[in-house]
Amino acid sequence: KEMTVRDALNLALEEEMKRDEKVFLMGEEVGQYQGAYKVSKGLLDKFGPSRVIDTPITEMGFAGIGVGAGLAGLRPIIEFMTFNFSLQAIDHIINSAAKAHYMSGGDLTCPIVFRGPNGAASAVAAQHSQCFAAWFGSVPGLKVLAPWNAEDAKSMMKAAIRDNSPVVFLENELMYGQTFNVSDEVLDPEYVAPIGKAKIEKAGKHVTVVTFSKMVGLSLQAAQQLAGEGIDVEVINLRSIRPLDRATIIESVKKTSRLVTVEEGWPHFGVGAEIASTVFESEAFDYLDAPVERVTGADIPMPYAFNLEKLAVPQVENIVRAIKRTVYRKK
Amino acid sequence: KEMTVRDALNLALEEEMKRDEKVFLMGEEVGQYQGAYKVSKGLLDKFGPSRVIDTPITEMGFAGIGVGAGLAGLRPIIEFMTFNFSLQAIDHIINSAAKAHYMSGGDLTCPIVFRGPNGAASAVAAQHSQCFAAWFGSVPGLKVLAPWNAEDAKSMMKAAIRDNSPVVFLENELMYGQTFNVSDEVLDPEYVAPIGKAKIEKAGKHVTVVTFSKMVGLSLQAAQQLAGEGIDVEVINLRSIRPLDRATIIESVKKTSRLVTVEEGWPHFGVGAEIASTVFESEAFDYLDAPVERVTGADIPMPYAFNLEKLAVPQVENIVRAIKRTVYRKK
Amino acid sequence: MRRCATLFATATVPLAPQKPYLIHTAGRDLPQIPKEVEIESENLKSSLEMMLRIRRMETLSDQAYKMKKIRGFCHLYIGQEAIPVGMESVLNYEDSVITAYREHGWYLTRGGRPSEVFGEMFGKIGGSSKGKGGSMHMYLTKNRFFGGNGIVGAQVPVGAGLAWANSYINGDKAPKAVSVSLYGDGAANQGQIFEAMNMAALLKCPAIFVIENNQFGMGTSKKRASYDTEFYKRVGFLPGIKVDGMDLLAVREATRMAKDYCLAGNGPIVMEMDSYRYMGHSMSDPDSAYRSRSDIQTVRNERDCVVKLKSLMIETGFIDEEGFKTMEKKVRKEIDEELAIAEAMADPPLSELTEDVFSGERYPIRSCQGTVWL
Amino acid sequence: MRRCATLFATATVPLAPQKPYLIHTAGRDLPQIPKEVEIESENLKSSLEMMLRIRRMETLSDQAYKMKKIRGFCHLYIGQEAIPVGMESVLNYEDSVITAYREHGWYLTRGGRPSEVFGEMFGKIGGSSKGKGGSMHMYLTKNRFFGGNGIVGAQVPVGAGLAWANSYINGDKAPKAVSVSLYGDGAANQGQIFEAMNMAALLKCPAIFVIENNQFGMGTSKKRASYDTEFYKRVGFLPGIKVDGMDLLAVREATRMAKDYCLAGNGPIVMEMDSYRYMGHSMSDPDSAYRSRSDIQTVRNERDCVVKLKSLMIETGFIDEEGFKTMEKKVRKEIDEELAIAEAMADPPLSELTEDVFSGERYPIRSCQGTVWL
Ligand SMILES: Cc1ncc(C[n+]2csc(CCOP(=O)(O)OP(=O)(O)O)c2C)c(N)n1
Ligand SMILES: Cc1ncc(C[n+]2csc(CCOP(=O)(O)OP(=O)(O)O)c2C)c(N)n1
Ligand SMILES: [Mg+2]
Ligand SMILES: [Mg+2]
Repeated sequence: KEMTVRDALNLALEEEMKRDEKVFLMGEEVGQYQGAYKVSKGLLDKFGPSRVIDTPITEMGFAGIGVGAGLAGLRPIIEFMTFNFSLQAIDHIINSAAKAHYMSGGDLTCPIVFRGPNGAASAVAAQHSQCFAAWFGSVPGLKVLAPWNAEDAKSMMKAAIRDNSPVVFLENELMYGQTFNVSDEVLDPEYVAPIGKAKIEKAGKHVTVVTFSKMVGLSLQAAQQLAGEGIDVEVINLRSIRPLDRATIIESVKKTSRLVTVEEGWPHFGVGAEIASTVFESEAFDYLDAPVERVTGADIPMPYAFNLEKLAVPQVENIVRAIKRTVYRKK
Repeated sequence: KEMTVRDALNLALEEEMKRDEKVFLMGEEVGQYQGAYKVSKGLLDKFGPSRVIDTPITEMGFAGIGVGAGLAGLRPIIEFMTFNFSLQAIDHIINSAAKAHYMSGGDLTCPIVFRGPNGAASAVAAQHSQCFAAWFGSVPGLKVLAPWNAEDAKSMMKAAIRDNSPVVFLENELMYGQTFNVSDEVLDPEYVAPIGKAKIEKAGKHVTVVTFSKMVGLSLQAAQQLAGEGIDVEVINLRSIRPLDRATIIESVKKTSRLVTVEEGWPHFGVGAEIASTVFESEAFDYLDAPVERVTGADIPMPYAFNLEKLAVPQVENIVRAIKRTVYRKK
Repeated sequence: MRRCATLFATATVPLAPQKPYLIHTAGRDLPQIPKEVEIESENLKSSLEMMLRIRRMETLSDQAYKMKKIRGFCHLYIGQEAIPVGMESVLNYEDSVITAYREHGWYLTRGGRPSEVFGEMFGKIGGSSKGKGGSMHMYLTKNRFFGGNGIVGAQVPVGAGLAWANSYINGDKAPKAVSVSLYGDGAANQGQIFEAMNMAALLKCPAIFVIENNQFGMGTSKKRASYDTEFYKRVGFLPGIKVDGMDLLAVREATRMAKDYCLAGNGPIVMEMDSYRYMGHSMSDPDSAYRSRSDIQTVRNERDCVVKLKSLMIETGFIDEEGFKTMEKKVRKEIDEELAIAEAMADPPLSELTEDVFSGERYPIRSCQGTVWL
Repeated sequence: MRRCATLFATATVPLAPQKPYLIHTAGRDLPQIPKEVEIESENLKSSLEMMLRIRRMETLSDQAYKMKKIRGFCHLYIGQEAIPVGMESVLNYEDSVITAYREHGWYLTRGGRPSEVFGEMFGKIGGSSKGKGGSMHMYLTKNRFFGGNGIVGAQVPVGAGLAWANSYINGDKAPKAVSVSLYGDGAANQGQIFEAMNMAALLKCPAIFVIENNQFGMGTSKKRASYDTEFYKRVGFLPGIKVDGMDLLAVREATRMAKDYCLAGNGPIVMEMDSYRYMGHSMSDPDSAYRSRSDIQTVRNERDCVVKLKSLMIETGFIDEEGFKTMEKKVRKEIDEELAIAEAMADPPLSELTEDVFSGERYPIRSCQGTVWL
């Protein structure tokens, strides 16, 4: 069935709210306004104002309230209008939620999902375009998921809601409106994606591309383009930033002997750095036939002007070039 | 001259406050209490309450006030009692300070220093032991410094205060009381460390260790221990996490052909990941004779119990073992 | 009732705004707001013209957005023009101003040009931030305008810091200038605003905290976001005044009072501007989920700041219908020209990509091209 | 003056705390606090015993710290015992409690054992958090005690969330239980507390926000940190009551009032406990930079909660000097035994290093040993 990522998320929310009365959604404009990006459309009508809660613009406050509700046994879903605003609430994500189970010797548990669009949207400039995958990915006690297509969105959102740990769920605004086919298996209300497993979106022999979120699509485009030139690219959709599916990556690199990572976020201390290091530390190191290439966002705050913005986030062309460098350079 | 890191920082603050009336210090307990860790001891008496300002416990508020004062042309130094509490203020560090110059096309400038102890102290558990080097290090527009000894502390603090960009200055509580020799050159009130330059604390032939802050000391101990076994370790003190002195690292690895990174923070998306990736992307890749080893904090929230805590932060022994693995394993 | 002075350039009129002032003294002696005020023809004319200028500029921005010349967010100020224009009649460029993303009007009153506003939104090098900031990020620090912030509420502590810089520089003496921090009724619930106010009070900063209460934060009415909607007195320990924010004179005189209060070294004060936003929150806001067309029309008919000032000026003989039409035409022409200037501006050169990361320095910067550095 | 009842197990006494109640109604009908209250011998005895227990435990913690058996931070509660004990006379384990790092006393009143407190601070597996949390991190969720937070102020929104869970579960009906969130006079300036209160008011959560005003946040007196120190009414839109926090009965009856108010579905209420901290902020606090020994001694002499309750009980004949001595001895013995239990506890096994990262699941975990995974 054809479905937008937005509708897939909406359906996942609806199914899980139906399934478990403890699940509720809280955030700015999620109810009466139907969501700033309409992800929660219709849910207020279906579940009423005590389960779809419009908040004031007080991220720190409502993130903390969510954590409290989670500790009390509910299953809150906290929407950040965008993850940029999670910066005001990040202490609760890290210090109140992620560390709680450990520092209480297992007594506190906080099943909570923090979700919303992450990373660069279009033309929203420096303060509204940050990718938080690596930041949250570094924190023990958190699970960090980043869906790409509609199947990911639906099945991973459901997994996140059912999980007993705090989950950061990084959506992408530019993907909301994109349509994908969703299989019957994933449409089944009981289908839930496994957390911590990457997905090989396209198998290939010559080079492994590891990526996540919107960049999966661009990487597939690059792969398609290169197929014409006889380069067979394997594209791995990470899905889970934490836990990271090291095994799938390592196996793939052992097969292809080449690695390109692709992400939208800033380069330093990013997702690509960790993937590359993981491979270097593994037995795949000995299989590598070329230096790893990291394709990342440019190391600048996001500019507004169209021509500059295009240079600040990876384009298909950037991925193609990096792959070519990797493939043609023999070690 | 012998001097503790604490006194070196104190002296740097005093000298710069004398030199420039626009410099002021603001934070919790910095004045009347003489600083939670006594770094600002005596400054209230010397400069009075409008330049050494005790704040309420409102990190977000006073970080924002600091940014405003900086934009207005003053040179604020904002102390976080520890950097853990910067999580409440991090939006101002990133969105109000770091991105300001860029998003205003160069119109806004904010010379401000955010400083305080970072990372693990002793027995303060999960919420008080986080290392923020990689997080801040990922943000364009910030400079991120991490001194190790008294010379670093004095000369880098002065550099930070004189810099025209927002600087995050990561101290280490466990280093405050340690005594080091400080050269006459560095004692000179006009001496200022260059920002963005790493320092080779010990030259060596067999393996490069790249590290920063407290771990420099442990790495030097490891180096000394290994010297007895004929392994000649080069220890690089990064000093600056951003900008990162890639050239010094790459040169060193080309010389030694082996790399171990050492940091206290969590492993994933950490400083070591970036160092390793940098080397892999460089011409030093072809010189590497063994896989890179990353020594990091364990991937858990910090436990309190002494026996567990010791396993959660790198010990000299961990560094020694990693170096040995690197040296003995031929590619 | 009004003592008219048709033939003279000044007049004295009662200060009796449609929405009367409400005052919370917090136990302080506040300067009095006069019952009548002197007005001056040229001065009101230029205020009226500035309000028209802002409105026209925002109207053209709306059109340009629909023509896809402007991208991303774009928050228009139509309806609220009396706030910047009224306040600026009392402020000068020694005083600092900081606001949120709804800042185009302030950029003009602080001395910027409409072409720079358009240019910025078009992403052109001649824009106020060289096209790198867009609609939410306009600044003019030479006239102490600090923007321009996309993070709701964050500008308020920063504004308190601007105020602190004023008292810092003047030491114990009374400060020479104030700092104005504007924020919305939605923003008013951000805890950091409370933090900033407490600190500003302790430090006795000359800070004027201005709530632009336009009744909605995006789609959320003030009642749904704030348990206590009496913003001017909600932070009980600070004096506050509620002002008819659609009445230029009311805004002007309240600002005079607030500025006097601050300059006397009394510390911060709160102003709540009772106002209304005519347009959607941003360009993508359907605007129908939370209010009706007729709600907006009622305010336009009964409270509009341009209509109100125009009527006053006609009553006092400062202007007549024809004079107003001429003024409107002049403003239209001016803004059309400014728009044309902006449209002719060049894109930022690609070298701008890596400029302005640090001030006055360059380090190698990694690009999206794999391992390539710039 | 007191109607004594030496021979009976109950008595009725005037409720006239040394520091009279101050009430901010915020325009609400608050339940009355009675002018006299019935007290009951066994009940007060167990309250007195609990206060002694907390004090003794904290005193031994002080000693243990100095003997380096406890590491890191350690915030003692001596002086403030009437707050948990008085409140718990009214609360039950359906009600939630959350506080900051000064939580040892609450761990006991919520049903935990002193040996678990000691054990935690000694870093032992038998500690309340298996030794993994230390002094600041004790929890007992089975009795709805949520700790135990090292981040000043952060527990307050979390506490509001606990309150929300109470109303969520009971739907529109009156909630069955309250949530108590405690924080200090220093914490009171954190903006997120204001945010939580606004939201709790909008959501009508049964939240009791309790400021433990012990006059200092670390070395900063309340006047230096808060422009407005009348905490009970500072958030004007919430009703509040200022309570003599060193008077068990005063705390108890005020808590009863607050709980009744919340359970009637009225939403949140604020309590300010006027109290005093006898010890340094934490163990490393020299404590002389901001107050004198005699300041402390004066409070000890004039306001001490143990002395006060003991006097009342002697006056009413509930106890005599000898009975008090016996009680003290019993408590000493009990705590000594608990300490011994804790000292005999084992270190956590090394396998605990990687337990409890996720709940009920394990993933490979990277250790400090280079590339090694656990
Ligand atoms: C911290 C933060 N949260 C949420 C947003 C998204 N957002 C942008 S404007 C806005 C509404 C603000 O309303 P108000 O303060 O009343 O100002 P107005 O737009 O009415 O001028 C929201 C929710 C944001 N930019 N920053
Ligand atoms: C966000 C944050 N900032 C600073 C600190 C350091 N700190 C710990 S306790 C404390 C004082 C708190 O005082 P108060 O709220 O009055 O509680 P009390 O200690 O008196 O019980 C400070 C500043 C912290 N733990 N968290
Ligand atoms: Mg508004
Ligand atoms: Mg206190």
